[in-house]
Formats: sequence, structure tokens, C-alpha cells
Amino acid sequence: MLHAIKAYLSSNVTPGEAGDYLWATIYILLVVIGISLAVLAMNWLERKILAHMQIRLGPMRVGPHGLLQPVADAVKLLTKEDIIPDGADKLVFWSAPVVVTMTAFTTFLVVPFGRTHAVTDMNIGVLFMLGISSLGVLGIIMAGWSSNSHYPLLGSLRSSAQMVSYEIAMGFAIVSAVLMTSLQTGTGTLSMIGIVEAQNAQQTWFIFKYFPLGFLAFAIFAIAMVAETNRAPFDLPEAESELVAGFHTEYSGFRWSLFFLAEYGAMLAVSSIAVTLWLGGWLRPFPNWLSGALWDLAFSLVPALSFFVLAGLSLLGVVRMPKIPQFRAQTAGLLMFGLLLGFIGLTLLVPAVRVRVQDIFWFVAKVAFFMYLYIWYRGTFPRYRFDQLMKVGWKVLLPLGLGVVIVTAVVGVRQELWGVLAGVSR
Amino acid sequence: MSLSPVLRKVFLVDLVKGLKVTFNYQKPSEAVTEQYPLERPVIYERYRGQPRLNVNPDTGESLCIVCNLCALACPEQLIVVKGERNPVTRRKEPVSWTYDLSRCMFCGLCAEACSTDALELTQDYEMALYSREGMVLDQAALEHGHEPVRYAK
Amino acid sequence: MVVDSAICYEVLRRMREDEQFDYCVDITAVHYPKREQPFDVVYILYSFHDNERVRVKTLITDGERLRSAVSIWPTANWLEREVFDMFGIEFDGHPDLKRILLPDGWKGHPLRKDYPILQQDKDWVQINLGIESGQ
Amino acid sequence: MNDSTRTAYLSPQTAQTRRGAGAPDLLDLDTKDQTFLDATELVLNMGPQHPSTHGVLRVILKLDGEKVLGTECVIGYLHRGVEKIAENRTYTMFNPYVDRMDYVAAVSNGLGYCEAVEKLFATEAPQRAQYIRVILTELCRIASHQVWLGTHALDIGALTPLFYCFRDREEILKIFEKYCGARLTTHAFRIGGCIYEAYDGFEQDCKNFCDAFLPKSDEYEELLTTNRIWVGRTKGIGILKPEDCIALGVTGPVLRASGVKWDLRKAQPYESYKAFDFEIPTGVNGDTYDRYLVRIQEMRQSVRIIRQAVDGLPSGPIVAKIPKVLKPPVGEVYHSIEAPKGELGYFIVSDGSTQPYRVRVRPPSFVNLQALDKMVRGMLVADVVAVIGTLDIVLGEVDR
Repeated sequence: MLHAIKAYLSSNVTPGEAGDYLWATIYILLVVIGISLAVLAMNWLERKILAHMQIRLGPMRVGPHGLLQPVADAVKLLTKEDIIPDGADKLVFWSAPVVVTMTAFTTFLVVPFGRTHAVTDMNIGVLFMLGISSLGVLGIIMAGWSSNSHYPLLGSLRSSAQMVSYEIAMGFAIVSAVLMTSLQTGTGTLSMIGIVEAQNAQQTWFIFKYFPLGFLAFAIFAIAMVAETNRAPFDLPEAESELVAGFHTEYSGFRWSLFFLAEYGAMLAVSSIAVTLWLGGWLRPFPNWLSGALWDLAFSLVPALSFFVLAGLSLLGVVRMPKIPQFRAQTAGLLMFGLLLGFIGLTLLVPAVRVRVQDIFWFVAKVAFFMYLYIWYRGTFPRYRFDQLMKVGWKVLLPLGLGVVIVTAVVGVRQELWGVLAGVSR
Repeated sequence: MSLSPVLRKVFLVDLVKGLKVTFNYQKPSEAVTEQYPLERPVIYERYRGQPRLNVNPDTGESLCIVCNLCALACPEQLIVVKGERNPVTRRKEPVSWTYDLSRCMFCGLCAEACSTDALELTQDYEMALYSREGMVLDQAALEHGHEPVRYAK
Repeated sequence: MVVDSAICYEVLRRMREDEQFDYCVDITAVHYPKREQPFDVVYILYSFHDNERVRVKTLITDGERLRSAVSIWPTANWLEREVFDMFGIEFDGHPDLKRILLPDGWKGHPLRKDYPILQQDKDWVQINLGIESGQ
Repeated sequence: MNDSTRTAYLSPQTAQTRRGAGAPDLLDLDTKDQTFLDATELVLNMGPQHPSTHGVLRVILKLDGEKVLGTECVIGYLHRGVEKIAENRTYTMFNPYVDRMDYVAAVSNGLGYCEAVEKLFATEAPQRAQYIRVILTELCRIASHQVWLGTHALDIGALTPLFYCFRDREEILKIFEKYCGARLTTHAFRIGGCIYEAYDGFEQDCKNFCDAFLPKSDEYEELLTTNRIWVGRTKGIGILKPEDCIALGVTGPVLRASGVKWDLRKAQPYESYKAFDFEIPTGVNGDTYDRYLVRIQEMRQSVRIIRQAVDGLPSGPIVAKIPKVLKPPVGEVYHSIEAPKGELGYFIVSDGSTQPYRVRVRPPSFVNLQALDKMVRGMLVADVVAVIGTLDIVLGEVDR
């Protein structure tokens, strides 16, 4: 057993590539659990951050600073009555949330959290992710149609139109990133790991490559991915003030929570694509400027440090808790939480752990940045109208994406091009 | 900033401005939430809340002289006062006093009408009850204020 | 200004067209059950041009129909519906004369002076809740 | 218009009740296996329980895809028979009820009613009372516009302005609470003046609010005014031309946004509005964006009025000499004021007794809501929400 673990740890490929089914299964479990936990954390963070942007406090009662609120919500949702409307198409109604959740989770098969930290590495990784996440539309249409109600129907129609149109712009942005992998290193790849390695080899994140081309492609993707996941300001399919709750109006309890899970899962998934394609995936910041063993060491200490900071924040919270009996349990809970964070930080100081985990840390940190953006947008922007949304998609992002692809290709092959031109002129 | 409108549009100045506002408000000190049962709101002197029937603090006698003005002034006619003349002091004293809190809209007309400052709307605002029955206050409840309700199952 | 109900519509039209009372503020009615013509229908008009307000009043009997002012001022639509709802005064030529504030199946017209509030309340409670009214 | 076309855009159930049970249902052509999914036109029942109908408004929309072909408002869910209640109460007793009509701007309601009754008595409130009334009603106008701005932005999808607006509105409500003891349904004025003297520090509170409010209102503008999404969602939506406005009887900021410079505070000054220097902001296009700008400007003008009134607050009595038992002379009177939502009129008929013979309220929201159908035809569902928001209706006032 120990031997198996050791053999795995020393290996340099993902379990999928190695054909190691045991480890692949473990990874899948880890990913599913991890994503679920991340969704819980996201739920709490979104509420807190949004609340503070709106000069509120957000959840404060369940657990210290509302830390247990998502858990309480999950319990509530699971114990709620499960309603299937009378006129609904039962089978489709039942299967829609399953489809949505499955597609959201399946995409994570190819997400590389680190060099070896992925379930598998496919040579068509990006396409796989795009394809699977597009399947989510199917679930949404199923949900809207089978509910046999007006609001879900309108919501799902909006959703499908929106996802389909933004997928094209998204595709162009991705193509330009993929093009970049084929330049200089010479071998283009669609593998997620391959793309990150290409960025490593070229010693630049693709967002900075051929400035502003990489940045433009990234911006297109960043806008399209918000639309793709139906989040504000593109949250028309579930526009609360217009369509009540859009395609999941008729859902309740566990089924509703599956939609919720899928939404956040999809957000994480598209953010992972963005991170992988443009922000260097698991690579630490500034690999080219701040290179050298000392900097490597410094950056590998960052995960532990950030955990210490979090622990410090929660200990500060402990100190600032009101000193009244009602809060004793909460204060103790927060203290425990802070200590736990500190302990994790300590573990991360251990060199063996440190080296293996820092990839994941950088990846998660970058994804977290995107998650913050999602919340920030939601707190700030009004909602687009349907036709305006389509206009942005088709008239702005699509031509821009097309242009970026063409210019990237031209710039990428400019040396050869010059050679050819010189040949012609001669 | 003296950017041309086109540039402003391209660089999303309008959106960034909004983002800046929301970002700056994230400071915990900006939050205005009151955590109610722990933090009590400030209630000002003229607040019209739970009605109270004042008693003379020295003698413990009700200040009410059963003039019935409050009952007449009440738009909802929810005050019923019955009294009889005390043979000893020659004062009219209330015998039964009811105040139906469930119909009260706290307009304050009764307290304004009261000629002896007996009826008063106080600063107490926690009046919710689990049943309608407890909402009809009698004289004792009006004089002492009702028991604070513990909102728990 | 009190006008006869027969020429009321004509007067209103002239007010609108000749006197520039272009804004119909309100249409309402008052019920005097003891009078021979128990209803006053009151049109409150305003002229932006002269900054003047005028009340046109017409007396009608129960069941008499007035010509609708919707063709003069579109705003009369809901106001007349409300008068119909509350007083039972019907307007000829109104595009959609039906109850507006009260439910469709309501009995009686509540702002008439002879309208029994308590009776309605009792009936409603008995029919819908199956209990005696507490009022 | 025959019956079937008239009810064509009602839901089958509504049409059924309209026509009376048992009548053959023309709409019920669908056989059992068919649902509304097979129809080309969609009948969408928006409300009475819907996040953005501001209460219990029910709008029946006939849609072609997302395009609105027609609407019908069903109102009355909040009908409390205020006008009937008035006939059974004395003049003084009815005063608190008017606060419950437009509960967002309760002070304005009270002002209109008190003034109408004072007009019946042919009397006026003393100077000091008038100034206090002006300060409070202008504060109330700001509060009402803030609620409007918050909920309107929420309808269009911007969550955050609501909280900023409510935070600032809180300051106004605190002034109300300090002044008259209630925050929402204030019952602040009495017939003949005010009953409460301004509390210590009233002037200072008002001034502090004015100083704090202006930068805050800039902040709302930073979030919305130039935001391209906001502009896209509001510009050119729900256009009302001035002549349409007048024909439909629309008043208040909606009318002013169409370019008609008409404000009862200037046109027929009541209270002491003559003494104050302020402008009437007007729009040009009469669309939702203009209405937004007009209301924001109106808040600033209100701040201007408050500042002048606080500075010029005269001393003197606050109640006019009127009898304790109010028995106005026989007669009828119509008086209207510029409430935050438009012209709020009271038509009071007195028969000489202590109780009004008839009180008619001319609610601005009710009349303004009539314009909804004209404004949203040919627009999208999302615009319906924006237009309902921009009309600034309060269902308590629509249904009374």
C-alpha cells in the first residue's frame, strides 16, 4: 500500500495517463468532494462579500460570522419537501438537474490543478471541457421545458440562446490561446497540461503574450464566461426581477440545490479554463523575472503564509467578538477554526508537502480571483436586456474574437511571412 | 479625467467607476447592519409604541379619570373604559379598561386626547405575541406593561 | 359648474376642445340617497394653458347612463371604471367597463350610502371561511 | 369589441370568471394533451406575487416570444376601502388612515389631507407650521425617491444601490421618528397645523442630512448614470410624449421627464412654497432614463428647499385657531398637492357634521399606472419590469 503511494508520488504523469485506475478513482473522489466544499465556501464568501459591498454584514448567526450558514442551508435544502409540479414531465423534470450537475462535474476530469494533479490528461482537453460544459444547456432546456410553466420556459429559451451565442466568442478566444502554444515551441496542443507547459516553456503567461492580443483574447473569454455561466450582469435566464427564478422556478429542495451546485461548479470550471489558458495554470507568478532557488523557496512559502494570514484574521475576529455569554460558543468555534487554519499553514511548511501542494495553491488562488470578480460584478452591475446581450455577443465579442485569432496567427508566423514576402520581392 | 468619450467607452470607464464604489464599501466599518437582539436600536422620546396607563407613583392610584375621551378619539374604537365613582374620594375610577392592541395603528390620538396624561404610548416596541388573545390588554397589563415575550419555540 | 346629464358629454368635449381643459384630473361621484337624482358625478378638469381648475358636476338618477369621456380623455378609462365599481353608475361607450378594485364577483357598490358594510362582511366570512364574523 | 377579443389576452381561468362559469370557453381549444407550449402566443401572468411588481400588482401579459403584445393590469388586491372608512370617521380620526395609502410617502398624504380640510374651513396653518410641513414633506420626497431608486435599480438588476439608498433613507426616518414618533406611517400633521413642536436639534439634523446627502447622491450616479448597461436598459424605454402624458393624466416626475414643466408647487403654490427658490427639473425624451435623471435632480432640489426652509424657520405658533371638534361648513372642496409620485388630490364633501360626507382621493399612482399599457407595447418582458419600476407606483395608493 505504502509502496503504491510512494510509487505514485514519485511518478510524473497524471493517473489517467498512467492507467492507474485506483488513483484515478481517488482523484475523482477528491475532485468531487473538493468542488462540493468549494461550492459551500463560495456560497459563504459570496454572501459575505456581497453583503459587505452592500454595507451589510451578511450571515452572522449560524456559527461564528455565519461560517456554518452554507451547511445549515444544505441541511435545510435536503430536508425540504421535494415538489414535482402536477403538469410537469416527470422523467425529464427528474433528470434535468442530474444532467446539469453531471456536466458541471465532468469537466473537472481534465482540469490540471498541478503537473500531476489532474484526473487525466487528454490531448483534446480544451475541446472536451468546452463540449461537456455546453451540454449543460441541455439540462437547462430540459428543466425549463419539463416544468410546464411560463417563467421556466422563457428562462430556458433565453439561456440556450445566450449560451450558444457566447460559446462562439469563447471558442475564438480559446483558438487564439491554442495558436499561441504552437508558436515558438512549435507544437500546438489542446491538452490542458500541454498548454500550461507551453506557457512555462515560453516563459510568459499567454495573457501577456503579443500584448495586447493575449489580453484581448483573455478579456473576451472573461466576458463570455460570465455569460456562459448565467451570472450577473448576464443572468437573464434566472433574472429574479423578471422571470422569478428562470428555469429553476419550479424546483425546490434537493433538486434546486443540484442546480445551485451546478451553477457554481460551472463557474469554477470556466474559471479553470481561463486560468489554464491565460494565467499560467499552476505556475507561480513571475517565473521569468524572479527566478532562482531563493525566489522558488520564497514563493513556495506563500501558501503557508496565506493560511497564517487567514488564521490571524480569524483570531483577530475572536478578539473582536462581543464579550457576552450568547457568543461564547461562537467565539470558541472561531478560535478552533483559526487554529485549524494555522495548523494547515504549519503542515504546508513541511518541504515534502510544500513542494507538491504549491501547484494546487497557485491554481486555486487564481480561480479564487475569478470567483471574486464574479461576485464583484454581481454587486455592481445592472442586468443586460436580452437583445442587448445578443448584441454584445454577436456584434462586439464575435468580430473582436475573430480579429484576435487572425492577428495572432499573422503575428505568430510573421517571421516566416517576412521570409515569404522577401522571397516574393526578390 | 479628460478622456474622449470613445476612449472612455473602450476602456470601460463607466463600469470601472461603479466597480470602484462597491469595492471601497467593503470595509467592515461601513456596514450599517444592526444585529437586533444584541444591538438595540435607539428609540427616541416621541416614539409611539406600547400603550401604558400611568399611575400616580406616590399613591399607586390610576391617573385615569374615566372621561372616555380616548375611547372617543380612537379611530378604530378599540378602547373600552368603564368606571364608577369612588364613594370615598369622589373621584371616578376605572373598573375595566381594555385596549385591543391587535387593531391599534399607533396614531397617538388617544394619548393626545387624554386630559390627565394617564394614557401614554411608550418607547416599548416589542409587542409581538404568538396569539391574538394576548393582544387585548386589560388595566393591569396596561399599567405594568406586558411581560417581555421570549421569542422561542 | 352644474350641467344637465343630457348635455354633459357635449359640455366636456367643448371644455376640452374650446377651453383647453386638456387634463382630466379626476372623475368621481357622490351619492345622496334622499334626493330625487341621487348621484352627483364630478369631473375635475385642469387646463395647463390657463393654470385653472374646474369642477363639472352633473346630477343623475339611479340607473341613468352617462356617455363615457374616454374618447375625450383616455385617462377617464380607469376613473370611470372605479366610479362604476363603487357607485354602479354605468357609462355608455366605455371600452371595458368592469370592476377595477373589487373582485369580479362582488355584490353591491360600496360607496353608496345605503351599502351594508356589516352584511357584506358577514356574508363574505361565512362563505369563504365558514365561520361567524368576528366584527 | 366583442367578448372573445376582449378577453383574448386573459388567461383561460380569468376569462372563465369574467364570462361567468358555464359559458363555453372560447380559449379552451386545447385538448388535454396540448399545453400552452403549442400556442404561438403566450399569456404570462405577472404577479400578484412577483419580485418586481412592487407589491401585489398583477399584469397579464400577452407575449409573442419575449415581445409584449398587450397588457392588462388587475389591481385591487390591496383595496381597503379608505374612502368608505372616511365616511364613518371624524375629520381628525381619518387623518392617520391617509398615511396608509402611499406608505412610502406618508407625510405627503397627510399634508394633502390636512390642507384640504383647512381649505374647507377657509383657514391656513401658521407660518412656522407651514415651514415645518415643507421641511418634512421634502424630506419625505427624498425618502420616497430613494425607495424608488433602490427598487428600480433592483428591478433592472443592480442589487447594490438599494442598500445605499436605504442607508440614507434611514437618516430621514430617524428625523421623522424624532419629530413625530413614527418612522413610516407618521401621522405628523394635524388639521390646522402641526401638533409637535420641532425637537431640539431638528434644524441641525436636517442640515446634517442635507450635507451628507449630496455626496451620497453623486455616488448613486456613479453607480448608474453613465453605466452602459443602465443606459442601455433605460434609454428609449417606455417613451411617453408630452401629449400622451396629458391625455393619460400622468403627473409628477413622469410628466416632467416628458418635458412638461409643471409642478403644483410652482403652478398652484400651497403652503409656503412661494417663498422658496427651486427649479423644476425636466427631461427631454420622456423615457425611463430621463425619468431617472429627473428624480435624481428632484432630490437635489428638495435638499435646496430644505436648506432654505431650515434657515428661514420662523418662530410663532404651530396650530391655527380652529375648534376642537371639527365641524366644517357645508360645501365641497378639491385640493391637490405635488406628492412625490404626482398630483395627489383630495375631494371632500362636507354636510356640516363632524364626519366627512364623502372623501375622494385622487391617487397619482393609480392614474399613472394607466400609462403602463401604452408604454410597454412592442417592448420586451424585461422592459415591462423597468417601466413598472419607473412609474413609481405604490400599490397601497393604487388600490387604496
